[in-house]
Amino acid sequence: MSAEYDFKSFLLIKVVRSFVMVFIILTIGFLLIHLAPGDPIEFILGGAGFYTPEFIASVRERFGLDKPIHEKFVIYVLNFLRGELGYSYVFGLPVVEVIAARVPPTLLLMGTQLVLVIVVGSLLGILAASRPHSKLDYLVSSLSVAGISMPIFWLGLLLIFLFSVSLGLFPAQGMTSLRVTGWWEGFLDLLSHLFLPTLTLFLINLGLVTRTVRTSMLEALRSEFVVAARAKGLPERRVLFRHAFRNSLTPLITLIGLQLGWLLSGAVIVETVFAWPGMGRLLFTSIGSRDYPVVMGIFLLVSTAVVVSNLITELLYAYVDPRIRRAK
Amino acid sequence: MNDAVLRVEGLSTYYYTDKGVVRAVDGVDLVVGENEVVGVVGESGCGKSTLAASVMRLLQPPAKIVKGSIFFRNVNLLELPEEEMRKIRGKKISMIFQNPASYLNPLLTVEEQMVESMTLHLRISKQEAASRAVNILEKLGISAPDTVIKYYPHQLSGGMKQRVMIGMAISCNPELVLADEPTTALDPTIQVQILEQLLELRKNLGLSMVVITHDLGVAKAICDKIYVMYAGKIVEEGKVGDVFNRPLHPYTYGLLESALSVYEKDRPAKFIDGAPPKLVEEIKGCYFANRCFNKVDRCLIEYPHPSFKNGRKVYCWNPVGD
Amino acid sequence: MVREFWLRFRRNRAAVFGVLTLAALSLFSLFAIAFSRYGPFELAADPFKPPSLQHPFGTDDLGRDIFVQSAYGLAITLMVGAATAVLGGLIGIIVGSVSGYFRGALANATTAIIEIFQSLPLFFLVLVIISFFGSSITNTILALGLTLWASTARIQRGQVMTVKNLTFVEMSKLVGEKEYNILIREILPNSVQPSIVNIAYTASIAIVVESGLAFLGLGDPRMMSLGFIIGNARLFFFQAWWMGLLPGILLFLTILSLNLVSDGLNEVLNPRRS
Amino acid sequence: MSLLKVEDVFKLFPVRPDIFGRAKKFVHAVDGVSFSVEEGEIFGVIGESGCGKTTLARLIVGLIDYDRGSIKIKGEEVSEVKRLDVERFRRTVQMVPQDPVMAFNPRKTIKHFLTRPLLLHGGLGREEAVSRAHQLLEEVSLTPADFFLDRYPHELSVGQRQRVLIARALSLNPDLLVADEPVSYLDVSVRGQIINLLKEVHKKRRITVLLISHDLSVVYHLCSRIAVMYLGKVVEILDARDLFSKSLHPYTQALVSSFSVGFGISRGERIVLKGEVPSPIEPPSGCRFHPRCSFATDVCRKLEPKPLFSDGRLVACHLYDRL
Repeated sequence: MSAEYDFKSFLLIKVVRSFVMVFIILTIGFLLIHLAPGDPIEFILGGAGFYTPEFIASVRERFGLDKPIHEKFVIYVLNFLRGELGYSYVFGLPVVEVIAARVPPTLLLMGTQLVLVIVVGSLLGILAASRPHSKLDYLVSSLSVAGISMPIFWLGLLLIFLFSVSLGLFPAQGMTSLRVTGWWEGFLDLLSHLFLPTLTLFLINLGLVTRTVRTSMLEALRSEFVVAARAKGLPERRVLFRHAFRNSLTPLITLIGLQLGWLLSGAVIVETVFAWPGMGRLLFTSIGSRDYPVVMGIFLLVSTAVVVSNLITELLYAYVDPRIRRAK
Repeated sequence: MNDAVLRVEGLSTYYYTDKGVVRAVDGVDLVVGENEVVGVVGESGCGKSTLAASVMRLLQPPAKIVKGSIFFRNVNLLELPEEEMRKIRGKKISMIFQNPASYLNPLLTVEEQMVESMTLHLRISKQEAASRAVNILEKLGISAPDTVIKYYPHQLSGGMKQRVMIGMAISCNPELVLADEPTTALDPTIQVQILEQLLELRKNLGLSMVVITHDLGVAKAICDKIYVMYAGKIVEEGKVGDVFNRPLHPYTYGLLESALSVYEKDRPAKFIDGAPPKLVEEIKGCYFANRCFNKVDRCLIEYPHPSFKNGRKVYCWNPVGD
Repeated sequence: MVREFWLRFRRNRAAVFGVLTLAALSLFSLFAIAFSRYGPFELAADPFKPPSLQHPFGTDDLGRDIFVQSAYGLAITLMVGAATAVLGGLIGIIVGSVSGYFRGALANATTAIIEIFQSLPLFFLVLVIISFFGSSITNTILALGLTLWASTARIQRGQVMTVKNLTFVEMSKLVGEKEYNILIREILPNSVQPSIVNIAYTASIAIVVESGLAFLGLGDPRMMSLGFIIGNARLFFFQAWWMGLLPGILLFLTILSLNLVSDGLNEVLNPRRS
Repeated sequence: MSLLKVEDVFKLFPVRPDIFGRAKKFVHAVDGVSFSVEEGEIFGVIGESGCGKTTLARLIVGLIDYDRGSIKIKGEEVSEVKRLDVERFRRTVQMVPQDPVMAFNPRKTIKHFLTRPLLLHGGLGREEAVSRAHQLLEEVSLTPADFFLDRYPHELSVGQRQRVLIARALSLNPDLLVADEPVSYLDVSVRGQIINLLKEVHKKRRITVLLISHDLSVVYHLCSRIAVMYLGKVVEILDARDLFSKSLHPYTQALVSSFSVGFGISRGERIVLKGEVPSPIEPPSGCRFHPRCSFATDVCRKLEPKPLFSDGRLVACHLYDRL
C-alpha cells in the first residue's frame, strides 16, 4: 500500500521539506567555503590586503572564524538568517545590497520572457498536438528540437549580428541608453533594450515549453474522457482547452517550477552576452574578479529561490488537481 | 424500413497499422427500430466497440471508415459535415462507456461535466441545467444528489460514476443511446442495479438503444433483438428469445453452450476450439470455419450468403439444427 | 531483441540522421586532429583570415587555425558528454534501483538524496565549484556527473517501483528466487529503458553546460572547447563573423543529433509511448 | 484430515499515515477469517472486488504476512515454515495468478520460465529440468512441447499462457494449489478449456485446490464447497450444490440472483441490493452487510453475528433461520 497523506499533512511535509532543503544548501555552501583552497576570510572580505589587520580581526571575530568548526557553522547559519552574507570585495558593500540592486533587471527579463514563452509555447503545443503528424506538427516539432539544441550564447550572437549589426534595429548591450528624457521615451528605450535578450531566451525556452505541452497534450487527447467529451458533441476548441489542456498542465508546471534553476542559468549567459545589468552578469563578473562572497551569495539566493519555487509548484499541483486537494 | 431510428448498411471500419490493415468492422448491417433495444454480442476483439465508435464518428487514426452508410432517421451520418455531426452527438445520439472511472474527466466536478452538454444542446442557462442535473441524478437513484453533484469523480464509487455517465447520456433527451459494455467494469450486485436502471429508463423515456456487450446474460436481460458479431462481421441476428433458445449459427451455439455448460456441475465445460482469425490476414471462406464443428466443404471456399428464416438472418452454409 | 530494437529505431528518420551525424562529427574530429599540421593553440597564419582552402574555417584574432581548434573542441565536447553520461548514468541507475526496490531506511535515505540533488540549481553549483576549485576538465566532468545523475535516478526509481509490483516478479518470489536475482535478472532488464533515454538527454545537457562554462571563460584553459572559441569570437564579431559561426554550427549539430537520437530512443524504449 | 486450516486470520493494510508515518486508519482486507480445506477437495472462495479474497490467497501462499491468527498447511504454521524452511514451503503450496499477461517476464522464454523453479529446487541438472518442462507442457496439452519451449510469452494466446502458468505451478509438485481467478481474463468461448484442465489436473494428481473467483458459475462448476466473503469476512460456507438453490445468507442469495441475471437459473424474483459495498477502511457496525440488507433489524445494526454451524455448513447471520 502506498502512503497517501491527507492534504494538511501533505502541505506540512512540503513546507518542512523546503526548510530542510534550505538547510542542506547552506551546508553545501559552508562546506564549499571551507574545503576550497585559501583562507575563508577571503570569502567574506575578498582580498584581505585592502583592510587593516585590526579590521580583519574584528571581522574574523564577528563571523566566528576563530571558533571551532561547529560553532562556525551555527554562526554562519544565523548570519544567513539575518541576511548577512559578508562584504563584496569589489563594491565594498554588503553582499545582500549588491545582489538586491541586480535582482529587478533579472526579474524583468525572466518575467517578460516566461509569460511570452508560456502563452506562445502552450498555443503551439496544443496546435501541434491537435493535428498530430500533420505538416504543421512536423514544423513545430522540428523547430522545437532545433530550439532546444541551440547553444544559447551562439543564438544570442546570431541575433545581435542580425538585428543590431546588420539591421541596426535594436541595441545589443545594456538595459538603458545614457541620454533619454521623459518617462515615455525611457520606457520605449527600455523595451528596445529588452527585445534582444528576451527574444534569445524566448526562442530557447519556447522549444522546451512547446515540446512539453505537445507531449502531454497528445497523451491527454488519447485518454478516454476526451472521447467522452467528444461524444457529448462539444466543440473541438472546448475539448482541447477545457478537457485536454487542463489535464495536461502538470508537466508544464513541473517544467517551469522545477526547472527554475535551469531557466536562470540561461539568464546568466544571456545577461553576459547582452551586458544586461542583472544577477547573472553580476555572477559572471564576480567570478572573474574573484569576488567570492558575491558568488556564494548568489548561489545561496538562487538555490533558495529554487526551493521556494518547488514548493509553489507542489501547491499548484494541488490547485490544478482536486485528487490531491481533496484527498479526504 | 423508414421507421428505423438507426440503419447501418455495409459498414466497414479498418485500422491502418504498421502490421497491415485490420478489418475490425467488415460489412456490417444493423437496424434499430423505434423504442427498440438492440444487443451486439461478441467476444474481445470482434469489433463491437469499433462499431459503436463508428456510429458516433469518434474514430481516431489509424482507424478509418472505408465503406458503407449509417442512416440516423434517414440522414446518412457519414455524409454530414463535422459541424452538423457534432450537433447530433450528445443531443440526438449519446453514449455510455464501459469504464466510468476513465471516461469521466478527473478535474471537473460532476456538475461541470453534466451542465456543459445541456447548455450547449438545449440552450438553457447554467442554473437551469444544474437543477435539471440534480433531478436526473435523483431519478437515477442517487441519494443527496445536490451534494453528489459538487463532487469530483474520484470521490464517487464505481456504481455512482456509472449512474453519472448514464445521467449525462440522457440529459439532452437523446433519441438513441449507445451503451458500450455498460456493466462490465462493475461488481455483480452493482451490475444488477445498473441494469434495472437501464430497463426503467427504457420504459419511462421510450429510448432506442444499442447495447454492446460480451455478457450473454446482460444481452438476454435487456435486449429485444440480438446481433452476434464474430471477427468483424455479423454472423447472426434475430429476436432475443429466438437466438438464445434456438441459435442458428454454430458460433452462437458454441458461445451459449460455453456459457451455460459451466452452470452444470457434472459434465465437462464446453468451449470452442481454436482462436479467432487475425483480421489482417486474407481469409477465404467463412471466418469461423477453422473452429466450426458443423462445417461443410463450401465453408472453406466462399463466405456465406445470408439466409432468412422466420424473420431471422444467419450467415452460414450449414446452420445448426437444419 | 536487439534486432527488433533496430528495426523500430530505423523507422525514425530524424534519429537515424542523428546517429549518422554523430558518427560523422566524431570521424571528422578524429581525422582533423590526426592530420592537422598545427596544434589548437598554435599560431598558424595571419590573424583574422576569412575561410579559405588553407584554413577552411579561417583564423582567429591571434592567427590560430579555427578548423583545427574546432576539431579539438569537438573532441572535448563529445568526451564531456560521453563521460558525464556514463558517470551520471551509472550513479543514477544504481541509486535509483536501490531506492526503488528496497524499503525502509535505505530507501528513504536514497530517495531524500535524489530529491536534494534534483532541486539543486545544477549550473550554479557547477559554477561555484569551478570558481572555487579552479577550472579543469576533470573538475567539470566530476561536477557534472555528480550532479546530473539525479533525474536518471528518479526515473529509475519510479520504474523499479512499478515493475517490482508486477505479477511476474511475484511469480519469481513464489518459486523462491533470490532477492538480488530478482532485482538484477527480472526487474532491471524490464525497467532500465527509460533511464537509458534520460542518460542520452543528460549527455546533451552536459554538453550545453560545458560549452556555456567555456563561453564564459570558465573552461579548462589548457583544453580547446567549442564554447571557448565562440566566447572568443564574440569580441570580434563585427570584423570576423566566421570565428563564431562555423564552430557554432558544429556545436549546434552535436547537440541536435544527440537530442534526435534521444527522441528516437524514447519512442522505441519508453513503454508509455508504445 | 484438513490440508489447509485457516483460523481467525487478520490482515490490515495501513492507509494515510500522518507525517511521522503512523497510520491512523487501516484497510480491513481480511478480518477474522476461518475455514478449512480437506485434502483432495476443490474449495472455492467467492466475493466481489475488495472483499479480501485475493489478499487471502496471497497470505496463504506466503507472499505477504498475516497480522494475527493462524494458517496451517498439513498441520504446519505457514509463517513458521516460511521462516525455517522456505524451500520446503515453496514446494508445499503454489499459485496460479490472475493475470496471464503480466505474469511473464517478457524477455524470457517459456523454457526459462518453466525450468527456473526446477533449477532452484529439486537439484535437477539443466537437461533434466528441460525434459521435466517438456512433460509439464504435455500435461497441460501444449503440444508439441518443443515448439512452445522456445516461444516468448507474447507469442502465445491468453489461454495458452494460462496453461503455462498452471504447468509452472505444478512443477514443484505442491500439495496445495491456489488459483486466483484463473479464467477471468479469458473469453467465454475458451474458458471451458482451462476449467476442464483444472479439473483434469485435480483428478489426476489428487491435488488440493483453493479456487478464488468472482464468477459464481466457475466456482459452482469446479468446487465441492464454497466460502462466500463480504468485506473481509466469511459470511457463509456451503456445499457447492446448494449455491443456487439453498443458500442461507441474504448476501449469497443476492449475489446468486445478480450473477445469473438473464439466464433465469435462480428461482424467484431478482434481488436488487440497495447501495454499494462500503469501504473496508471503516466497515459498518454490527453485521457488515446490514446497510444493504432488506431484512436488517436493530440486532443486525449493533451486534456482529457469530458464525453458526448447522449440517456441516456455516452462516454468519442473525436471521438466517427466520428467512
